[in-house]
Amino acid sequence: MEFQTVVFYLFGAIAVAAALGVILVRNPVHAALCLVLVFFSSAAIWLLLEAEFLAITLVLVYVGAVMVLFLFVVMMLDINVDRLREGFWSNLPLGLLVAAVLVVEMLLVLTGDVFRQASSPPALPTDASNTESIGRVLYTLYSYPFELAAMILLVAMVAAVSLTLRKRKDVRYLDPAEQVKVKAADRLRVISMPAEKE
Amino acid sequence: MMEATWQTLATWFGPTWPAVWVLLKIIALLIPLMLAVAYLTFAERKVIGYMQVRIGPNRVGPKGWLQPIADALKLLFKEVIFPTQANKGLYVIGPIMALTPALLAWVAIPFGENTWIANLNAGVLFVLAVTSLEVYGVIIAGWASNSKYPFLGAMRASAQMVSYEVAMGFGLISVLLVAGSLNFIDIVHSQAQGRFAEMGLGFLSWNWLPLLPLAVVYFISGVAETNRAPFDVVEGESEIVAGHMVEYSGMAFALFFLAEYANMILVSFLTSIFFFGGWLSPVGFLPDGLHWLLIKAAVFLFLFLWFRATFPRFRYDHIMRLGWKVFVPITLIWLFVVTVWLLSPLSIWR
Amino acid sequence: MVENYFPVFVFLVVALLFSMAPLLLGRLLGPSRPDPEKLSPYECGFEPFEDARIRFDVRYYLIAILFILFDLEIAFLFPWAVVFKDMIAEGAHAFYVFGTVMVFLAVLVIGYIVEWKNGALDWE
Amino acid sequence: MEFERPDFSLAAAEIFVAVMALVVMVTGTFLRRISRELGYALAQLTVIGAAFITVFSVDDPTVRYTFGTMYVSDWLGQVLKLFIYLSVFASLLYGRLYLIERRLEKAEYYVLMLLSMLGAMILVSANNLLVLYLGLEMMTLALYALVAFDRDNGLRSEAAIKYFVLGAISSGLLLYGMSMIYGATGSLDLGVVGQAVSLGAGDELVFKFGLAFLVAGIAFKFGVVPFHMWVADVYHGAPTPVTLLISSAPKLAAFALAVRLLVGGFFGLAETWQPMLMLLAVASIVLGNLAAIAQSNIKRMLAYSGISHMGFVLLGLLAGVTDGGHQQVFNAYSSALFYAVSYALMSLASFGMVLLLARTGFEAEHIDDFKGLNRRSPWFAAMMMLVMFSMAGIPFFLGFFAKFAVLEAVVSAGHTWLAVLAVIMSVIGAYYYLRVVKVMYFDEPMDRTALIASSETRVLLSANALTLAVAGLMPQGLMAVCGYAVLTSF
Repeated sequence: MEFQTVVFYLFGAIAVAAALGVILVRNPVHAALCLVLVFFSSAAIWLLLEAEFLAITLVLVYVGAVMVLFLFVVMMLDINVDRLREGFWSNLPLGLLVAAVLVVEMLLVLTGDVFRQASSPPALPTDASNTESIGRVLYTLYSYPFELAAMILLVAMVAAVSLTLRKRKDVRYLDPAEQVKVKAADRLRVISMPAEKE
Repeated sequence: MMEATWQTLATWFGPTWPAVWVLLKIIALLIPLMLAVAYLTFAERKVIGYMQVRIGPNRVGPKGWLQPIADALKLLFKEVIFPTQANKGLYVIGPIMALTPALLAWVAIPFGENTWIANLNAGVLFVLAVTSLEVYGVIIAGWASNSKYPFLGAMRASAQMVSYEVAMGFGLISVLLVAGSLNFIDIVHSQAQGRFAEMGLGFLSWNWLPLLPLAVVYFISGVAETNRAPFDVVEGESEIVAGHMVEYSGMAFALFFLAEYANMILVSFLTSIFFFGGWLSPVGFLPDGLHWLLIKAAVFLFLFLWFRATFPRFRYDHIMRLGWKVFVPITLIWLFVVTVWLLSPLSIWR
Repeated sequence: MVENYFPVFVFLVVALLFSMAPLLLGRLLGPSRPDPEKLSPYECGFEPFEDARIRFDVRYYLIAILFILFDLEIAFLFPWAVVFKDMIAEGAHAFYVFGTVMVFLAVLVIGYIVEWKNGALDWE
Repeated sequence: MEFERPDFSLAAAEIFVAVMALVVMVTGTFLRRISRELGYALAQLTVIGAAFITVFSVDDPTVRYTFGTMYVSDWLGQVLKLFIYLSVFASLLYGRLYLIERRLEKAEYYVLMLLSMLGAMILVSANNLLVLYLGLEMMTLALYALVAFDRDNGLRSEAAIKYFVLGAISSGLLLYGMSMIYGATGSLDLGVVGQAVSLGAGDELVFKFGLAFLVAGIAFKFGVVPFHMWVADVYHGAPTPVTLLISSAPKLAAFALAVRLLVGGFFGLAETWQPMLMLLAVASIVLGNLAAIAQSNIKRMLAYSGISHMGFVLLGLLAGVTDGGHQQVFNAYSSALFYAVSYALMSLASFGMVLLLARTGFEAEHIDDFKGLNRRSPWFAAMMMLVMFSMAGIPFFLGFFAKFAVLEAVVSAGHTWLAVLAVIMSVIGAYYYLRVVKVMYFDEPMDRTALIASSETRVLLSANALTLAVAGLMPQGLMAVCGYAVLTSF
């Protein structure tokens, strides 16, 4: 077996195992960390597909940023895991049915012609940069979706601030800018008093 | 002679030779790196000692030179405590997650024109991604300890690291813009061009001059990223003792220590490469070479120590303010300036 | 291109081993004398009186969300930073690209300013 | 692919709305003292301005593309956009007092409103899988936030979470389907996909697999059975002005999504998606009508009735192709469009009535709250009666013609049994609409407070309800518009 194939199976196995971990592990923090592992090994698989920029961005954005938020949330919530699991058994038959249907469909499609013919993408030359290839189209041909992405980020920003920000009334907040601006004259007043005589 | 030796070795190992060769290179990187870390702790104590008119460690070995070795041995023979309430598995993974990315980032750093382990086209992106994993060590350690100080420390540290990553990222975009590449070697090359370089005054055509605000922001953000003084509220002794590392002892603690110092060295190297021409010689009549990179990095490492000896600790709200309200606007404005500069006929990066 | 990442893979393995080895060594060489006091959470000598996993200020979430947004923005700008110089040199729609990116940045800078004004970046 | 500079003027309405959203955001922050009135005024101005731009660009019925082929400007899009503007306009107007009374009127609310409208607009004129998805995300993200806008209210937060989680799953399904199709055709462009599908280029199995996911995603967005779990809870939990919006604009957007994907992209596989839609439609019409009977909360009742109405829209969509013949296409799709638009109008009026009755600390969301409305305000009781009659499909209101057109298309497509079933279920459904009329006219009022509403609200709401009756008397105008839209767009 080729070395790349070995690496593929290695990361593929890690990804699948970690994905199972996400749903099977009891502790939500462990589940979130399993998800980190899933992203990481998926990034490795993308790299094997020559998608260098996307793979590293996956790590940068999902592992480095999104999952940090996940962990923040999960770590700070005291989730009663057992209560979450109520109804697990009663929903299991339906869940298994849906899963079985999906597996059958997947098998049908994946064993079909398209995916059997598909070979791994042609190896790019050592100095090829797909960051550059992306850059050449993203801001011209794809400028419309690119700007839409900016607007969606804006929606997220507005939503996040309007839903989470609350001013606390009980804090005594010192504005550093104000503090810096203070001059000696604001704090100290030198007055001259006539000397008093007895 | 060398060639012949490699040839023989290659035939010995057969198809596994590439792996062995890479392994050799990695060892050639890791050993000096670990020594550098060890002696950086020594240098820190000495430098701060002298700055405070003390002598610093001078007992172990001649003039104290064996001090770091003694420290390492001591830590090795200390008990690794597992607190009863800790989450055992994650408690162990914490320090591993701190050190692994700190080491992994080094794989992409070039030390010279042809001296590198991996020459990645997206090297900058790779280093950025790997260093963004750094935060996991802190979070996992803080949470797994299941104790208040570590948890508080971890929350503070991660929010702080994450905030300064934004400023660093925006700063880097301008560097990439003028270099036109994500490859470290190309970035260094791009700094060897320009009017001053032709005049033999290479150091004036390095990025630090046109990107001065970014160089400053980048290095200071680097200090904040590594949670070093004066941004060390994470482990502020007087408040939360040692932050996420409170519960760790012995070798587990040593791993965090290694990671912190490896990161300091990494930040110094990156600053040298992005803004100070890497291994380029500052003046035309001296040859380029690895020594220049090392000298530049040493200067920045010295700055790290100097900061620690000089500045009082920042208050946490000031830290967040500096990151979000000072550095981000500076980098954004300079990004705009650089873009317009590039488009204008005055561009110096043609 | 993938072959460039072979050393990275090897290094990842080495770095993992290198991080685990000291822990193992420490476990082997160091003593192990557990004691309930020693193993209790550190709280400056006080008995820990409540669970360490407390709910935190919502500001930390907000910072994390803002970080995601800005990180994404940075990721979107990387390809631009790489090709922009070449595009100027080739004259290939450089001004269109400039406009596209500036609109993108403007939208987010407006978001950033509004957040600033609303106090989302204050740490009280 | 060669890049050429896009023609921005075709997307003028979108650009205008985007800029205005930013303006509302900035003025809301910097002019905080007057930001509320200003936000409201600017938001309404934006909607009206966008409507003007859209109206003035419809004189040319040819289909035009810009941004490569990512943006399509056609009559179908323009008609849907106009009704989306109307929904947002009504939501802003009817809901104003409600928001002020609950201290929810903030500049962010209007920003999110406009951004969700922008998302719907982008979705409606998308001709590219990627743009379709981005528009959908923009619209729904803003809606999630709007549902949770009253953030200290547990009911609202719960509804928002349900909406968000299920919405995210459906987006995931949709995206999965899209990626399959992209994998099979190598293109995101709907035109290219459509060609590949009808020529049979690419593996049919992959197409069908992707299609199944697309249909599931679309069904989620429509909220049809069995993907309806969120509908009642979200309608119930959301602040009523937001419910009003969710029940109208996103349904029109979902219609656009269905038409662009299924008709634009997968026309060649119509035989495959018809049975899927049939299943969904039958289940929705049956379950929606039966479940609505059991509700005592009028928002929930309207939610279930909405599910059954969406079933009718799907009936119209599936009646297009019979035995490979395309003769039915225009009738069927224009009837579906007509139904979607009529439903939006009825939904606006019905939730408008709920808003009219609500006041500080009182949601008026129970059917009992309508008791004796006739004594309190005979005029609005009459208006509500019109709305309920129209929803029930009583001749000769708008709702009747909508149902009639769809059923006609279904019958001529040869699915007589479907039409019979739909009629039976409609008759059963009429029961719960008429129950509302009954409590208004024959029950004693529980409280006798006078209705508080601004004069604009009274006028627009009355006009809205009267339209349902008048348009019912002469539905040809609206029908012609819908027919023309479908005719020129394909």
